[in-house]
Amino acid sequence: MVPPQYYLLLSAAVFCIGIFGLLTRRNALLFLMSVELMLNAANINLVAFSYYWGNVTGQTFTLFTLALAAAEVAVGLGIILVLYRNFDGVDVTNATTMRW
Amino acid sequence: MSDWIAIGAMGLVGVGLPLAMMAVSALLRPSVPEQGKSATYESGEVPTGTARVQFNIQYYMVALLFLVFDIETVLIFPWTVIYRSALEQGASLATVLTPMLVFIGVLVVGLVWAWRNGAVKWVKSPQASRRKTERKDA
Amino acid sequence: MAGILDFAPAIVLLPFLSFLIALGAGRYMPKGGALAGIGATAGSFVLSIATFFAVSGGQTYNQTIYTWAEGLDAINLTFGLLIDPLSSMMLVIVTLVALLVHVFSLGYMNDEGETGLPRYYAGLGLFTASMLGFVVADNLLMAFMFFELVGLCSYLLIGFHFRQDGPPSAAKKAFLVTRFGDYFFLIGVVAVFATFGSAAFAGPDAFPVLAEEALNGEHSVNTFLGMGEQAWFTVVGLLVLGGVVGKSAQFPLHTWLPDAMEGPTPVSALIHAATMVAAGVYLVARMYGFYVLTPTTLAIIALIGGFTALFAATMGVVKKEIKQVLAYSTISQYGYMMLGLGAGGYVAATFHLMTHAFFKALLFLGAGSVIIAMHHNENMWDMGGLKDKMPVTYYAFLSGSLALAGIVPFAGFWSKDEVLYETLIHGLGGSPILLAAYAMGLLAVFFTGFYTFRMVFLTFHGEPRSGTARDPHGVRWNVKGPLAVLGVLAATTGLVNMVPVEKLFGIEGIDFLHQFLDGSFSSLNAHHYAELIPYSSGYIGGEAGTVAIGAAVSLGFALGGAALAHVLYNVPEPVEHTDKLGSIKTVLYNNYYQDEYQVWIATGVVQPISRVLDKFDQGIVDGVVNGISSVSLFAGGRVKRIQTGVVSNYAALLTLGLTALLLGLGLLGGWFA
Amino acid sequence: MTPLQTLPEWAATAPAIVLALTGLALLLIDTIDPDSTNNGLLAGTATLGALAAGGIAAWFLIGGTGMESTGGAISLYGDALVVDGMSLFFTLIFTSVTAMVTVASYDYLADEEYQGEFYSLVIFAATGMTLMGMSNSLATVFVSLELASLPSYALVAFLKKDRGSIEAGLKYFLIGALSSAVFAFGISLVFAVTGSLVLPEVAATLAEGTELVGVLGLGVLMIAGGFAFKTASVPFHFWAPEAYEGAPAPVSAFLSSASKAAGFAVAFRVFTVAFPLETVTAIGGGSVDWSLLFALLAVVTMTLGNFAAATQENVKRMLAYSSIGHAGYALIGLAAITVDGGAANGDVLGASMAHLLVYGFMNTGAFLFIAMVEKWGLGRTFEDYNGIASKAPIAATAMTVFMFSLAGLPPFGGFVSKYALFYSAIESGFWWLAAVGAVNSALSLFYYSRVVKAMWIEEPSKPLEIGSQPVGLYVAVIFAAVGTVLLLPGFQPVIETAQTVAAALF
Repeated sequence: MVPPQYYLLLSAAVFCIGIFGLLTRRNALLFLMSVELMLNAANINLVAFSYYWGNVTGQTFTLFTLALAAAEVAVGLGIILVLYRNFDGVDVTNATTMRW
Repeated sequence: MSDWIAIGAMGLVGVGLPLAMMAVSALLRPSVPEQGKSATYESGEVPTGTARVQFNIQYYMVALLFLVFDIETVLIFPWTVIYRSALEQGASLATVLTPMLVFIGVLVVGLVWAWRNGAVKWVKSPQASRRKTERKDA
Repeated sequence: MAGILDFAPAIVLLPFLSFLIALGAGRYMPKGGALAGIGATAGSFVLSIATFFAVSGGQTYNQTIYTWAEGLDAINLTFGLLIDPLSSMMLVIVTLVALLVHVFSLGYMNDEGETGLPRYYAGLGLFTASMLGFVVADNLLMAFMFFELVGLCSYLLIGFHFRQDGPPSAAKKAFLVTRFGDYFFLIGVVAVFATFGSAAFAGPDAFPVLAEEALNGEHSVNTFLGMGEQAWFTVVGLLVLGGVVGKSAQFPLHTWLPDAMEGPTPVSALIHAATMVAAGVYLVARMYGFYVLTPTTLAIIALIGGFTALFAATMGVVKKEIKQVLAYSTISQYGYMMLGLGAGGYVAATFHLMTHAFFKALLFLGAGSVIIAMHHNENMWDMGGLKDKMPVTYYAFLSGSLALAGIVPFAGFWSKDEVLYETLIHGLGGSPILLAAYAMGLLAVFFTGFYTFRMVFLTFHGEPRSGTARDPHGVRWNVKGPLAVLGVLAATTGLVNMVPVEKLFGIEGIDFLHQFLDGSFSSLNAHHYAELIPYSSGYIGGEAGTVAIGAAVSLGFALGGAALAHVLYNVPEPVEHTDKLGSIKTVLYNNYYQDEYQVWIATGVVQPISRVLDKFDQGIVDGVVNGISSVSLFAGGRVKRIQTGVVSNYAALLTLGLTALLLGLGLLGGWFA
Repeated sequence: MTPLQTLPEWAATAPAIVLALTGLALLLIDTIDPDSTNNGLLAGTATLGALAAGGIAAWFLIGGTGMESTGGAISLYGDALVVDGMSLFFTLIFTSVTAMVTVASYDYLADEEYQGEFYSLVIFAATGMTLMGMSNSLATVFVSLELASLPSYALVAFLKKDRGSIEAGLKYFLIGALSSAVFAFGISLVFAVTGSLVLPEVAATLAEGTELVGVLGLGVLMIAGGFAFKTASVPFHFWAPEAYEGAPAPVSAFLSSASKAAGFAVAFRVFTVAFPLETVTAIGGGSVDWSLLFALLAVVTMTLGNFAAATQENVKRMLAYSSIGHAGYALIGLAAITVDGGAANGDVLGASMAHLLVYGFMNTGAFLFIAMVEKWGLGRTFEDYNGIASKAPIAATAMTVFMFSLAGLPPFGGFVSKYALFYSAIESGFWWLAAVGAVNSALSLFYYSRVVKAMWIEEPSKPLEIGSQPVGLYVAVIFAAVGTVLLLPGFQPVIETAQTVAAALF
């Protein structure tokens, strides 16, 4: 059996990749994808430790996070769409009319 | 080991079924070749030119709807897993069924709303209708 | 149990309601809101009467209505009602006078075609409500707040004719001078809270009771400045007394009162008889249980009272305007009340407060009637001979004058005599200060008799000395009615407390007021105060003898003054005799240069100090404040730069912040072990 | 109150159910006739639903549902939800804010499309907030938090043709997505350590100790981050100024009052129930001192919010920063909890809850006043507010009440609630927190009074033209003002209720 620490390391790595992605990409879609990576890092943990602890709580919760991630993407895509229309592109650093 | 046999069988069926269907249709269909038919199907879009065209916005809407409803079905999964055993352990049918009915009911309300608001109504884009008239004229 | 006392809050709220009505809807109503005011005060009056009888029947009421600031440890700031004999008596006086003043105003203001009536009646309503709130206050802080409201209303009403020159400056003066006293009062309130943790007048943690226990060593309280309890209580008492001296126009803060005559005459009546000026004396009576513990304070009160009584009376002698005479008489009469309180005559002072309320209201309303008749000319030298033209006013005014001068059997005689009698016996008991105060009070009786009858003779007797006096303006029922009511009261209220008669003839049980004030809360009744009085009594020829001598002497002085006035002024063509006074005349005309020296103090002493303080304020305090504000704004300008508007930067900063927190808390919490 | 006890247990969630049904009903109304919008019907339905839910919550609260007197908290669905005094108290906050916002939106949205969607989104978000208050499991916490967030993203970006609204929506969404990912990861870490998501079970497992203090600590920190996003606290506050400034003003009101309160509701419960301070500060050789964390965040948040607000030129953005500042005040409720605090813990938490209630009224009112000014088309800067009082004295008076109440001046509700908060912080020994709060309050008076000065004292630079008198907005603003004022005399029962229900958590 794979020791649980390894799962933690894996998920942490995935999480960090996600953070790296959203810090370096200016494209809104890539931003969203990075967030998905981070959420999936959480899912890895949940599923792995669900197995470790011998209950299905984590697995069930994973389904919820998946569903919510999808819903989030749905809303996000809608916002990105209007962003594209109003700011002629999906570069998140374009929208800076409000600051300070 | 028997698990692996099951998985292998499923893989075989998965590959075999489409192959079989394609084979059957190739054998049965009449062959009348023409230019339009040989073109690559691209969801009604013009398949030629650069890939960076602006797609019709309505694909987006359908995709969003699909995404949401597709994922919601995932939530039905845990329910199906426990459905039988719950009944066997003496839970009444209403107790087991009601939550899912409520869940589906909420989804239906959303779907009906989306439908009525034209989210799934395919409006011809100007480009598409232009093409159609062009074709008619030709 | 819903007794009549549960309706007591309505007594205060009704005039407040009339204030709101007059303010909001007065201009749409006939008579400019007067009817609402009359209705409200009449309602309050009826309730007060009911309350009075309920209290006579032994009921009392002491309840917290609303706690507006929950205390940290034990101090709660509350509004509450305390109905005991003293406050119920005062309620009746205030509501009655307020009602009559409202009615009289119909004649004085409405019939004379004044403008701004809604403002006037709103002011009267709020004034009445504030005073009633003050009267029923169950703690010192609430009393202070209503005390201030009373001051504010007097400012508004004295300055009613704000387009003329005099009234606004008189209003300002009244406000500032009384405020000056109130500063001390405010410090006193804080001191009471700091000392006792409570400012209730009655109930389990009443501060007079706590003070008494502290002096008996049963209880410890906080004292400050390293003083003993006795000394500290004296300081606290004197601080509160500051407010009293200001409001009740006692020397040296009396200067605002004569100027306040610039206000409409009914307002003067209200201020002098029942509300503002009475508030000061009432406050002393209210917390008498505290004052009575400190002999020094009592002596100071007595001395201030006696001196003010004499001092103001002498100034009243030379005035030309009828309202000015009355103004100085008010100061003088309140001096008597203070004298009574200082001399341990709690009942006597309260008695005088009551009788004075009636006869002074009467005199002012009478003066108002005369002023209407004279087309708003107030100079007595232009009057004369009005006796036959306006008999109702004359007889009512005469009744009031007899009471003021203290001629038996009018109200003033009984009460003033009792004040002097209490002073005398306690003075004879071994207190030279009280004897001095008694002498001054006695001398003032003579002057009172003189200036009162000088006023009466100049106004009503002799030949008319001007065209308007020959053909005065008539007055209507709404002027005569209140005069008649008050005239009867001025003649008869003295009968409720005929102590001399009791003492001389041994008729028990006719000192009704004594009995009345002896009811209710054991810590608030006259009996309790009498036990605590730090004086002993001495007599000349036994108790009855002293009573007889005292009464005879004071009556004699009063009659003497009256007789002198008769000789000098009750002639067909009176002339000014003031020249005979020589240089004293100038001093008196200038009111002993009181205003001048106060102005000098203000400009010569206070202003330089203020200037230094202002420098300090502008330079150092403001400098620090401005410095802080510009540093804040600068910092704010920097801080907001974090918000770059670029969402990627936000994500980066967010991650950085989270990492920093992780490192910080992790190192502290040993997460990385 | 016997009738309450005769209801089935699931009826305790009635406020949430009513809100959810209202949302569905709004969708159905829109479904029946998608082409025409009957603004009055939609706004009326939404308001009625919110009021009904609030009424039920109030009825339960008075009846003692889920409190000591009737047998303690009602937990439902395998402990996933719990109905107790605190959840009902917060429901009351959410529903009253929602009602005010929907009434005001009647006018604000009069010329907009997609009104049915707007109201149903608002109501669904309110449902999510109500569920947040009831959540007793990290799973339900996450789901309900997202249920509240997702509609909010859409609402902020509601004005599809307005660049400000879109930009606001984008930033809110991106930071929100990031935060919810962080939050989910935090939950997964806590699950890794304890093997449970139900809050009391988490606490029970932690009480037995664990080796993985670091993992737990990181998890707790990340969960705190998720709440910090919802409450607009540092360092997850970056979305707030832009989102509040760009969003339609009623939505700003909704987010800055109700959404913030919801974040606090769930944070209060999660941290006190799942991670009791006495357990997590002494666990397997390490300590997860979240009280210190929140103290730090409270100080930084209130300081940053107030300092940045002081230099704003745009009234709406100033209010946005002030909203961050108020999040800092409310954080004191968590920061001042101590291991051996006893009753003081309940007091300070309750004071924070009471402050959130008062804040719900005054802040909603302030944003709705801005909605009214936007409706009049007067502009957004302080100069644009010059002389408004001469044209609209009633509204300006209400705004004055809000400003002074937000600044914490007597005699308004904001004064007592702030006072109670600082006082209970001192009682818990955190006098320095109270001192920082007091200094910040003093600074806040500067920028709040600027609004008042502009409205009443300054002369307008150009002639003011005020077109319509929007009835709905007026009703909402005046209601909020009356609420703000009445909460001063009515504060006693509020604070008592809040402190009682808060004490039940410990």
